[in-house]
Amino acid sequence: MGKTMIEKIIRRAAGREVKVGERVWCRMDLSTARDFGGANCVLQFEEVTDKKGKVWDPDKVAFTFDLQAPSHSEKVSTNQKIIREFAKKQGIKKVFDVDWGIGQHVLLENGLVKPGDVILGTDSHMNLLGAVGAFATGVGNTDIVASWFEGTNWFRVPETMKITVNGKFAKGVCMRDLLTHIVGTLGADGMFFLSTEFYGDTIERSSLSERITLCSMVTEMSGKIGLIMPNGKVLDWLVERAGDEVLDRVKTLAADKDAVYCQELEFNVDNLEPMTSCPDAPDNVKKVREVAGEHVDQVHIGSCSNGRFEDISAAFEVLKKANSRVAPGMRAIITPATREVMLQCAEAGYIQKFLEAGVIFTNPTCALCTAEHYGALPSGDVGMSTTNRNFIGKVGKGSHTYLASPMTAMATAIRGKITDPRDILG
Amino acid sequence: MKITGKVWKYGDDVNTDVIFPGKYTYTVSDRAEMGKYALEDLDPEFTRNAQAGDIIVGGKNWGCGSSREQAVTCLKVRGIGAIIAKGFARIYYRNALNEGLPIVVSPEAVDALEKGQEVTIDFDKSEIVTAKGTFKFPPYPDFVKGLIEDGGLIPHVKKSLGL
Amino acid sequence: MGKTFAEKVLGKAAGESVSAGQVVIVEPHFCMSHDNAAPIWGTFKKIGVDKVWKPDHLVFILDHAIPAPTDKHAENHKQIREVVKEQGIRYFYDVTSKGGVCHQIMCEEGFALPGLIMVGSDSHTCTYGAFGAFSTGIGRSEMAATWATGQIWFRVPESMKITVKGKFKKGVSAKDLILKIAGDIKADGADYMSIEFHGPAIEEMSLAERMTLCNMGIEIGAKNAVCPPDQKVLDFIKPIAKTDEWEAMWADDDAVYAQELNYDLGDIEPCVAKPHTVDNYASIGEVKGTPIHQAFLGSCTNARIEDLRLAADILKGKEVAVRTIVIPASWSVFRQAMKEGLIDVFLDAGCVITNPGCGPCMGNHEGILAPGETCISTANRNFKGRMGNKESNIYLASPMTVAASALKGEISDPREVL
Amino acid sequence: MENKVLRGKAWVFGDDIDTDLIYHNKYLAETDPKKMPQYSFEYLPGKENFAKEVKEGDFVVAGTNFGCGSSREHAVYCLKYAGVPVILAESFSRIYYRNAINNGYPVLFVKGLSQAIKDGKIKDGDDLEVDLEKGEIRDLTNGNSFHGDAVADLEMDIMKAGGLIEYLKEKAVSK
Repeated sequence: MGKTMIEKIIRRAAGREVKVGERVWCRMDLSTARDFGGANCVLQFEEVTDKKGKVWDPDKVAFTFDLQAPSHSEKVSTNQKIIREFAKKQGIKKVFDVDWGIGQHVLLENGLVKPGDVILGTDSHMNLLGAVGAFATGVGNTDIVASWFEGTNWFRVPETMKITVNGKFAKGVCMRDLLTHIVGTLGADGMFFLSTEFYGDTIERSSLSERITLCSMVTEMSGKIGLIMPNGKVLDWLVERAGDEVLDRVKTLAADKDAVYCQELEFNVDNLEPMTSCPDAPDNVKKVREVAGEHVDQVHIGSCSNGRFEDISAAFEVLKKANSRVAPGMRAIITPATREVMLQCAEAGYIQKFLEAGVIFTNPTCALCTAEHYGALPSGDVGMSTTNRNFIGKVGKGSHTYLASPMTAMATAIRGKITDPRDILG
Repeated sequence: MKITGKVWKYGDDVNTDVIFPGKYTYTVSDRAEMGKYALEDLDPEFTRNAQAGDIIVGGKNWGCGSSREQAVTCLKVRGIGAIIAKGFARIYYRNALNEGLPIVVSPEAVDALEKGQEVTIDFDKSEIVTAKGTFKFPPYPDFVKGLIEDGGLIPHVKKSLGL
Repeated sequence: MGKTFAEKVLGKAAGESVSAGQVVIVEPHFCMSHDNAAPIWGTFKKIGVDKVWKPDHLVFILDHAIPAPTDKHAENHKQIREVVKEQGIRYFYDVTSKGGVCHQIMCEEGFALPGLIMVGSDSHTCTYGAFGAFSTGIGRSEMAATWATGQIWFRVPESMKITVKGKFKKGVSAKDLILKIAGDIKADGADYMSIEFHGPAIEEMSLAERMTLCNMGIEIGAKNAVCPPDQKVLDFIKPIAKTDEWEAMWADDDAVYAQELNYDLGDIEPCVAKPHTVDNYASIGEVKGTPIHQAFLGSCTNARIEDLRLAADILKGKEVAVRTIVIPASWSVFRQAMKEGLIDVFLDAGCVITNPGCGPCMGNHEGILAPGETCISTANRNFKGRMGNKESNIYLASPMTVAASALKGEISDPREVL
Repeated sequence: MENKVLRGKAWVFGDDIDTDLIYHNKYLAETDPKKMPQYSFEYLPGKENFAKEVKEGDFVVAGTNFGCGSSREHAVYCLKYAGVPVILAESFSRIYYRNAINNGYPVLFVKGLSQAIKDGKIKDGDDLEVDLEKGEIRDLTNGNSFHGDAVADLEMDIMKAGGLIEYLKEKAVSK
């Protein structure tokens, strides 16, 4: 009987054949923590090992700082310091301090992620690394600490769902809209504990940032991982960053033709429209048209879901076409995912243009997604953002948030009310 | 008016950041709550144990730094009776009068006082009574007297506007 | 007998000839408030007046924590937006790409003008003296009362005359001069006084340098600090002035001063203010090699394009050894820096460059220190706990010294890398 | 686990209760688990009183997908150290489930609970009796009863050891 991608990944990590439903101990390729959860990991590790413990392999442990970068509270500053000192003591060199950006993206850009890798991190959106065929998952501090002993941890081999997407996005419509549509269709637990593989010509044509968007939102359907086989330009990019081993990995990663799926779904995007997750849940999905005209106080473009250069470029196209500024009274904030993205934006001349139009550009970080950082909302305010969660109160008590694509967000910023980007793009 | 209280004594150039840390300036908006952080970065013992009626004794340039009025409010709501110092920073001086917190300049009294001692300030006679002797301080200018009599700037303004 | 600048400006406003020591009641022109406009509004309402005296005299600029990091900050901002709407406040700088640090905006947007009496609910309001304004910081209650009555009392201050001649040597800038003055006369050296900067070297200085000097007047206790409104100032303000009620005024040659100081820029060397007071002067030689954990280039004191250029010169093509936070003073400074390629220089060097605002200067936002950490900063205060934690240390220095130190991870002499 | 019958009051929640509602991201910088209970459910409308009023022994009762969202282990600690002895839910989200097990913190999977909550068959403040071993849950206030399944397989072994760290230590010793 054939194997799915996740079965093959776990087989490699376990060093033996595995079956769906089985609990399996796996070797970790990378065990990471952020300035959120990271200090908890360090303190717990030091406590249970009486400060004598050594992580199994300092080269396979990494820290990223993106919760508050730079920090604006003493507690986070202290937590960051705890991590820096631990890394020094343990000889962990992969510390991506406050100048780098969002963790998973920084790991990717630095060539630390290969297809087939098993990666842990204190971030529920670690699984966006499935965009390059890696099995990465968010865990709590105890799981991280456990993995630091011998470089292993356990997983239940999940069932796999297969989603095939065909067709071409119309102007003003993008991967984020598909994703929002899928979340609306399947619901908040629509991928409960599952691995999901994405196929079809829409996926094969898609860019890395589109794949990241798609895989990042698997978490919002309670999925374990969303996986896409690297191909074409994405594969070239990965090889450039992570080396030739990527090519060997890809050869052994593809699901078998007769792999068994627990569920198979098909989507066609030809007629898809801009979609939005309405307050206060990601699966409360409507067409942008249905809520067009609703007042919005603040627009935010960024986050691990939609903070890459292509996302910001898409927003820029809307601004350019509108040939306008953000609406009076509107706050519009763009937060690039990483320093590399920020430099790309600078080079392309986008930052200047956005600033001229009244948009604020912040340094790369998780921004309002973690609250306690840029863009908290006061009670009664309505926000629109390209982030991945709009749970009630997440970015401020008594506030509400719509989630949408960078194009819809920019169109809304320009008009001051929810706007279908096609109204501007024509 | 005459007040008597126990002394908390500090040195020169005590700034507003140690009287009321900047990190609380926008997260704490309730006046009563401000008292909880008074002198937090200068003297945690004060923060914990200061009692209503206590008197603060400082060196020169008390309250230098920021214009934050919370550095006065936090002491006022703790019931601090007065501050005696060798000198006050300008904005602090104004803020204290505006809040109706009595402040007195007397380098001699400051030198004569130690932590924990009792001190009496007689505003009518403009003198400070300590174990080491009695010291005169310059009376407030008339304008300032008016402010204090009205209980601070806001009541003073209300009165002058006939509200 | 001649009059000082303060006597002239306050006298004009009071409609009589005044001298130091007298109390006057005057109507101020622009009244600046930042994020604290909301609590001031709370106090204002208690007075029982419905309308502020002149909405066009109020200027609100959000800068202390923007975009809002917490819902408390967000609520605060929201209240201000509501006041702006209700009272018809015309000059409001929200969280948009027009804003920045309040004092920078006041100067670059044409509010800071010669001869105007200006107050701000922030101690560094004295910065506007660089443009010949009489400007000073006041507390929240006082600002509320001013909104209600349009009047404020001042004791006409004694004045201190600081005459400056000579030229800076390489690696030395206005920040070093003002730190030296603070070290000499101490934190209360100019208590209640009006500081006047005179002399050929002041005329030579850029407006940015004059702003650095006046900005730190408060750190030596001054009520205000002021430079002469010379042609440089007039050329700058004429196209942008927000009112035509200004008048270039300056002290008479025979004015009477409480104190006079003289400095030769050639004698100034790179220096720092050691923890935990601004007057804790040390020449760079005394502290060279002190390890640091963070470098901060920002604040209303030293984050203008001129400051960024000086730092970028040192950082170009190199990499910083510690986390280095760069916060331009305003979005227009940011944009200019971008045009000149400085943003790329900072990013390539490994700096974090954040959106303009006050940042970590007063422990509110981007770049708080952990216990035991040391920061070298271009800001204006190194008080214990100022940047977040009371077990941390802050050294104040010039942009060049901060940049040089960032490269080495320890306090360094900029002359050695220039 | 010792076989004991627990009694306490029910705090009842709906479906998809996410980690921001259980423990808001505002308090993520906290590193001491014992300080976390004070923030439990602060951002969940109608349950703001939980942190103040929860008594040791009270139960958290929820529908499907409890703990969806972030990976923060704080969301487990804040209930564990508040003295909630077990969480009863129709289902748990993946990371929350792991975090609970890793801390040796009992959870019961209760079929039909989501609908029962919607139908008012179990309400806030009801007196509950829970037999952890047998998975029997009785609502003493209205007489309704439910059945909950404990974890199985490796998860049970980890739970029995008292958590993942303890489990790994035992494993290391037995090696």
